[in-house]
Amino acid sequence: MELIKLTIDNRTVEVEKGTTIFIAAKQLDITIPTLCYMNLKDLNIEHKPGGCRICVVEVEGRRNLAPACATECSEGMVVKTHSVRVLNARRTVLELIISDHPFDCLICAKSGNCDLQDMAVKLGVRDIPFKGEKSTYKPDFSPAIIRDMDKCIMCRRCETMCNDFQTVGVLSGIHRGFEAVVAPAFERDLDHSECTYCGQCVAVCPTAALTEIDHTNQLINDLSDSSKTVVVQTAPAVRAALGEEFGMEPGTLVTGKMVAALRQLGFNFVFDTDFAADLTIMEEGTELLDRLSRHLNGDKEVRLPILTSCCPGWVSFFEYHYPDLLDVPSTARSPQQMFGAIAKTYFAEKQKLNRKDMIVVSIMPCVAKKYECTREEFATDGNPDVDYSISTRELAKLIKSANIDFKALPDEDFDKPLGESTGAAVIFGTTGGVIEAATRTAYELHTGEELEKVDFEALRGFEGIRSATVNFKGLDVNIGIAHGLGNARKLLDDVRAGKSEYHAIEIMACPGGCIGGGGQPLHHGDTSILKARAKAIYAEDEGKTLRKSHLNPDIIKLYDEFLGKPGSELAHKLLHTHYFEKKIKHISMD
Amino acid sequence: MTKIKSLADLKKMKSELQSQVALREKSETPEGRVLIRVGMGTSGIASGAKQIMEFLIDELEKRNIDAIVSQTGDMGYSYAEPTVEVTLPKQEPIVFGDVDQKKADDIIEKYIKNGELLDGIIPANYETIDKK
Amino acid sequence: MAKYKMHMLVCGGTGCHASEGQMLFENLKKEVQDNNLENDVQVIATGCFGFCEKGPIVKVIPDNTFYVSVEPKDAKEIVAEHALKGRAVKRLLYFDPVRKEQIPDSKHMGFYKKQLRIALRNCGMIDPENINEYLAADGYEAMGKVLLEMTPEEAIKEVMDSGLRGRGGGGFPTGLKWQIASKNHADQKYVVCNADEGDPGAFMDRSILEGDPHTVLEAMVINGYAIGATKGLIYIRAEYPLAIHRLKIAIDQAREYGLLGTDILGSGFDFDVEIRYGAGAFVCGEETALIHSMEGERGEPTFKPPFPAQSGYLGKPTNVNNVETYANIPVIITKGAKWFSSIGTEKSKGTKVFALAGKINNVGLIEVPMGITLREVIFEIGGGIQGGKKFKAVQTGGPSGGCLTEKHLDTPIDFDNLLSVGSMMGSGGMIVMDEDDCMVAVAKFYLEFTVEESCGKCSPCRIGNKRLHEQLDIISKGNATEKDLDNLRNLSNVIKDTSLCGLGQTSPNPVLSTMDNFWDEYLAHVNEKRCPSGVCKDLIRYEVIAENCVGCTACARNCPVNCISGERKQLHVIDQALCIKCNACLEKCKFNAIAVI
Amino acid sequence: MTSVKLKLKDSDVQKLKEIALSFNNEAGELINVLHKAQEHFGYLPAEIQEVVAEELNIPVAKVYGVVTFYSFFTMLPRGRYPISICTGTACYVRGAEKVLDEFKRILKVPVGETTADGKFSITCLRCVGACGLAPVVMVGDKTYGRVTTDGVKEILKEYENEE
Repeated sequence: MELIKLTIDNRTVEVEKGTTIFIAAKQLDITIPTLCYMNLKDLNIEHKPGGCRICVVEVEGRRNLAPACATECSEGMVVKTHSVRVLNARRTVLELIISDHPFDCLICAKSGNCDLQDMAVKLGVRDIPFKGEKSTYKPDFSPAIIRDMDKCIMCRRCETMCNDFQTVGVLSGIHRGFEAVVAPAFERDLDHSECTYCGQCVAVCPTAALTEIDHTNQLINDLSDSSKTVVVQTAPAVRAALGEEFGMEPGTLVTGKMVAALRQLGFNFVFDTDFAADLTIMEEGTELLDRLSRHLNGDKEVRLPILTSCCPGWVSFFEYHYPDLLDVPSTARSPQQMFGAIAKTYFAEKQKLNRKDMIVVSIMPCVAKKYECTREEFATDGNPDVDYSISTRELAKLIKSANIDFKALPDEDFDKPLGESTGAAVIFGTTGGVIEAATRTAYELHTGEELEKVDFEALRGFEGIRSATVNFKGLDVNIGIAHGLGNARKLLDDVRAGKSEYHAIEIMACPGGCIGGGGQPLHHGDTSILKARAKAIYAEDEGKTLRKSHLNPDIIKLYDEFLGKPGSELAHKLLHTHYFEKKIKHISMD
Repeated sequence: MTKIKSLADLKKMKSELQSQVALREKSETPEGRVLIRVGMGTSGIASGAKQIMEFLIDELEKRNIDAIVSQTGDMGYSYAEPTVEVTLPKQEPIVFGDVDQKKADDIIEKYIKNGELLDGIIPANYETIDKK
Repeated sequence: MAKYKMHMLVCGGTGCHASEGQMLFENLKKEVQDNNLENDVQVIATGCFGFCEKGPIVKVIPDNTFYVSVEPKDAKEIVAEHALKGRAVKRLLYFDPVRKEQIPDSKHMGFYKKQLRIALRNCGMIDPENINEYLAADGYEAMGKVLLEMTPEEAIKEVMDSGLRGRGGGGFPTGLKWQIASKNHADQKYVVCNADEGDPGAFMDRSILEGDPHTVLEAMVINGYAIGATKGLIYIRAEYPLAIHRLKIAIDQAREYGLLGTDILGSGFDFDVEIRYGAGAFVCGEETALIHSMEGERGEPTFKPPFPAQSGYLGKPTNVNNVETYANIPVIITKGAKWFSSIGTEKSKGTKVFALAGKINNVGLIEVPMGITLREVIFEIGGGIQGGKKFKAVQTGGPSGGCLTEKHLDTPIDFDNLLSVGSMMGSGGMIVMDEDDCMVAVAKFYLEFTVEESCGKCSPCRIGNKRLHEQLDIISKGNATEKDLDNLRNLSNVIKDTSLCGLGQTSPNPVLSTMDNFWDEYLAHVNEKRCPSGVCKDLIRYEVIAENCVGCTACARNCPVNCISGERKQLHVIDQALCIKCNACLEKCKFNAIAVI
Repeated sequence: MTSVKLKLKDSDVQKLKEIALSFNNEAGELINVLHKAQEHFGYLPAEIQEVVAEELNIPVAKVYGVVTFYSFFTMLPRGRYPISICTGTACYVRGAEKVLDEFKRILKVPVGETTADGKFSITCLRCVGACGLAPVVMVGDKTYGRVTTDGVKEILKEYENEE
């Protein structure tokens, strides 16, 4: 390893050859401002287009300023990150960017959480000397994501996430010069594209060019309507991240406070998606065992591996790109939808409620869940099983606007019966969790023996693609895990080519699984936050007395009282689904 | 077409082809070369100027003399056709009249090679075509 | 083989092609045949002679008779008179507007006198569609010498010693570039010829490809051998159909002769060439953008390093040179680095091709030794300003260059001198302007180009140039203040200082150089709300000069918006509210009765 | 970018497939494929881009990104007599702008668009290299040099009776 010595702002620093000025400065605790650079270390994504030019620094002997994010250090280099020349250039460039940006900060969705706004404050911009044309585009309201390209600053982070990380390829830079912007093909709306609504573009957007559809106003209306019974379910990953919005350390679990806050907000029942996660394991685990045993018995009809189907971004992805493999994923609905279906049948009956008088809301770390709620197959007579979904970020905003002192809230418990869950359900929130939960149950159901060690360390971690073999008492089950759709694509291509050795694969669209979802508090490029959330999730699992889904007493009761057994006719009707080929073929817009 | 397989092949081919463009190359740098113009007006052609021009071109090449032979219109000496104007490097042009093959041969051997003057030089009050 | 006594060279470049050069060529051939002269007279379509102002051109060899503005119907007379009777067709000879006389041959034309043609040596000399003519003109000899008698290191050294610098704009030493690429080891390397000439007003690369395509191929083989690449790509503008056509013919012929392909000349070295098409993006002249474009991507540049020599086309070491640079290579090899470096100035060796255009008498393509002065180029080669007007400025370096003035006329032209006076060599566009050109409008024109051609990747270029253009527009409308000029200068400097690629790093040059050299003109627009050259529409008005108007009605009849009223033989009046300042009245008035105020 | 709707016939799709195949369906050949497609169809509407994307196995957004980046590619059909006015520097200083304005005024269409009858379209291009003839106008493949504002009418007259 070759070391290089250089001077930054009159201080010497030694770095590895190949290190950029930006990183080297970090070693000296000098943060060079930037609007486009993004380094998602754990995901092997370093986005450094060198486009915003905010990070320019002065390098002695160089004719023009150098972008710190893209310039490699060299021996004896003398760098000034805050000289007058740099400050003037940086501020002028920022003024230029703002001169092509709306001035509606007061009512902007990202106000207070906007990189551009922060930068304007930091560099003390008070006046924009350049009055001129501003780019304007037609806003795009899809079921999950709003694109307001007037606010795009061409950092191109979304493009990197959509193309390089997710390989969804919906977003591309289009046109050139002042007209250049990021858009789907033919500037069609996202719902006319192959967008999976994974929301990773939203998660990295520095401004409000990409935001989620906001459902908080609708929620406030419904909560204040006394004729409605409003039921809420909270996804496992939310509790591991919500605290961040209130200044708590990443990785702080706030399950109890979250429940308390939801109650204060006026929900009639505060339930847990974790309950439905346990239910998912029952259905999906049964399906896995069924397919596996048919396969072992030589049934040529059955297709393996079985793929998890909890993640709506992932479901859309294979509906668009792998229509030939529609019979491969599990038919089990996602926990959100299982919850909705049970809430509006089993629970409604118990409460003697008409489903039309019920509002089922989900709190999700996800924006694709917003879209999932709107899928036609998840409704009865036009009444959706889950009325709508709000993101972790929206919930935080709601709590703040209700003037609730979140940090001071006492811990409270979920309501029963749809609030009971096991540790297996909690880990749904992180990559590898669903398959670990399934393994715990499938093992015991298959072998009839109790699992001594429930922690499958081999299935955990942050690698994009992981695999492990679990021995089911003589039967080796090969398990694959992928998070990020680009990684999923690799596994899927193998399945398509008939080369896959796996029996079961878990796929999550977002980095780290749901903890890194598009609806979570923004990580601003710091992937260590995702790891902290994952740690919190496993801690919650460990703290539970029950850690296997089939031991959840309320699940057992649900089958006894209502569904019969996993895979029953009623279970199929309420808890399973089917998939559609979605490939867009030569559509023409009017 | 056959492939050129070696540098020698290439050079051979070049020497064969060179005559095609040699005239153009020479004309680019007339300085230092012998310039010869043959009067090719109607009467010149009638009195055999074309044959004289061909003879000069062939013979100059055979005798390795770096010259540019071009044709020009009537030089105005119809009494002495065919006429040939020779300009040696850095010298004034001289016009020869009644040039036949024998005289053409003399022009090359005596005047061009050795600067010897011959009979039949048209007096110096000529005009070259440029000045006409 | 026929031994021709006379060669008729017809310019077959795009410029002359456009003005019926093709038909002229065919007519000449037919006339020669009809007069049974096919064994005496050879008619050849060559590349560009450079004297585009007066195309189509026919040059008759050996007497170098230079016919200009020849029409297809003139073929008969040329053959009958010149080929048969040896008499030049005087009416077609070039008339020198300065000397006021007809010039009998090219050797006496001021346009050619100070030129030195190295890169253009074969343009206008040989038939570009016939490889034999190229071979006859020493073609592929340099390649043979390199492949069989030199090591790659020796070839690089020769180029390095010659002092040749990239002719595409940057002026990076070519030999050094080759050396860097040669030192990066890889299983595959590439040699790329940049023929995506995008400078409006520069067309030397096109002319070379049209007039002498083999020289580029030959140089690319040499380049490939020197750096260890076996594949060559030519990235050429799709808007150059004739150049593409001739290049394709050249490639086919070279392959047939085995001068491209495997085991070239028995050297054991393999090399072949493919053509890639540009699609109309100026920024693709930047080498990283060009490479992305060849890979089927948007032509957006990326930050260097990594340089293409490290990671270029498909991630492999790639050497990119422009057409004119390549055209110098075979001559450097045959005549030697010493010969080449004896031409030019201390740090800029050899010659440079310029596309001379604008308000100048002899528009065309010229090649001159480095170190020649702007005055020599404009007033001797270019024949001075059109219509006897006064010289005002010369813009070099294309849209990224600067406007130079009277005081720079005696500056010897080379890379460094042009930079030091606030302009640049660029690819060699040279646009001459006269007293009628407004410098604010000129700067605005160039910015309009940059705004249109910016790729949009980096903020200063994407937004900054747009703002520069808007500011200039405000100035040209008389709505700016002196403080705006300060902002304009600061913004220009910041764009230069912070942009990602050469496009943005140079795009403010026209603004800065016009501000430096024509500050008074800016002040006039800003303070007096006046356009001294009478160009900026919002600051001028057309008025009828009462004492000159005879009431001929010509102006009123020609006014497209009918804003001029007046009875016959009465004074006419322009309605300022309706006038669109189209200049039609002024052009039509025979009595000098319309004035721009 | 506005687009004109085009229903692709099976034979059109077949043609596009052939074009893509002739470049081995390689993604890196996108620009070459688009050149060929535009040569054949005259323009590149959304439907064509979608087929190209599918054949080269790349996102259609990327194809659109490339098409809109390069000025040579067009999503609108050009007129039967496409008029291109050179606005290169040499032509500019010799009055190209006035010529352009005259074309716009007479044909009543802005740059980049086609007259209602589909006869003429106006585009600007940068330098055809005929700077000696500046200002230069091209109609189809025919070049007109030293065009004046008066000359504009003359040029259009040539096409008056053509269909």
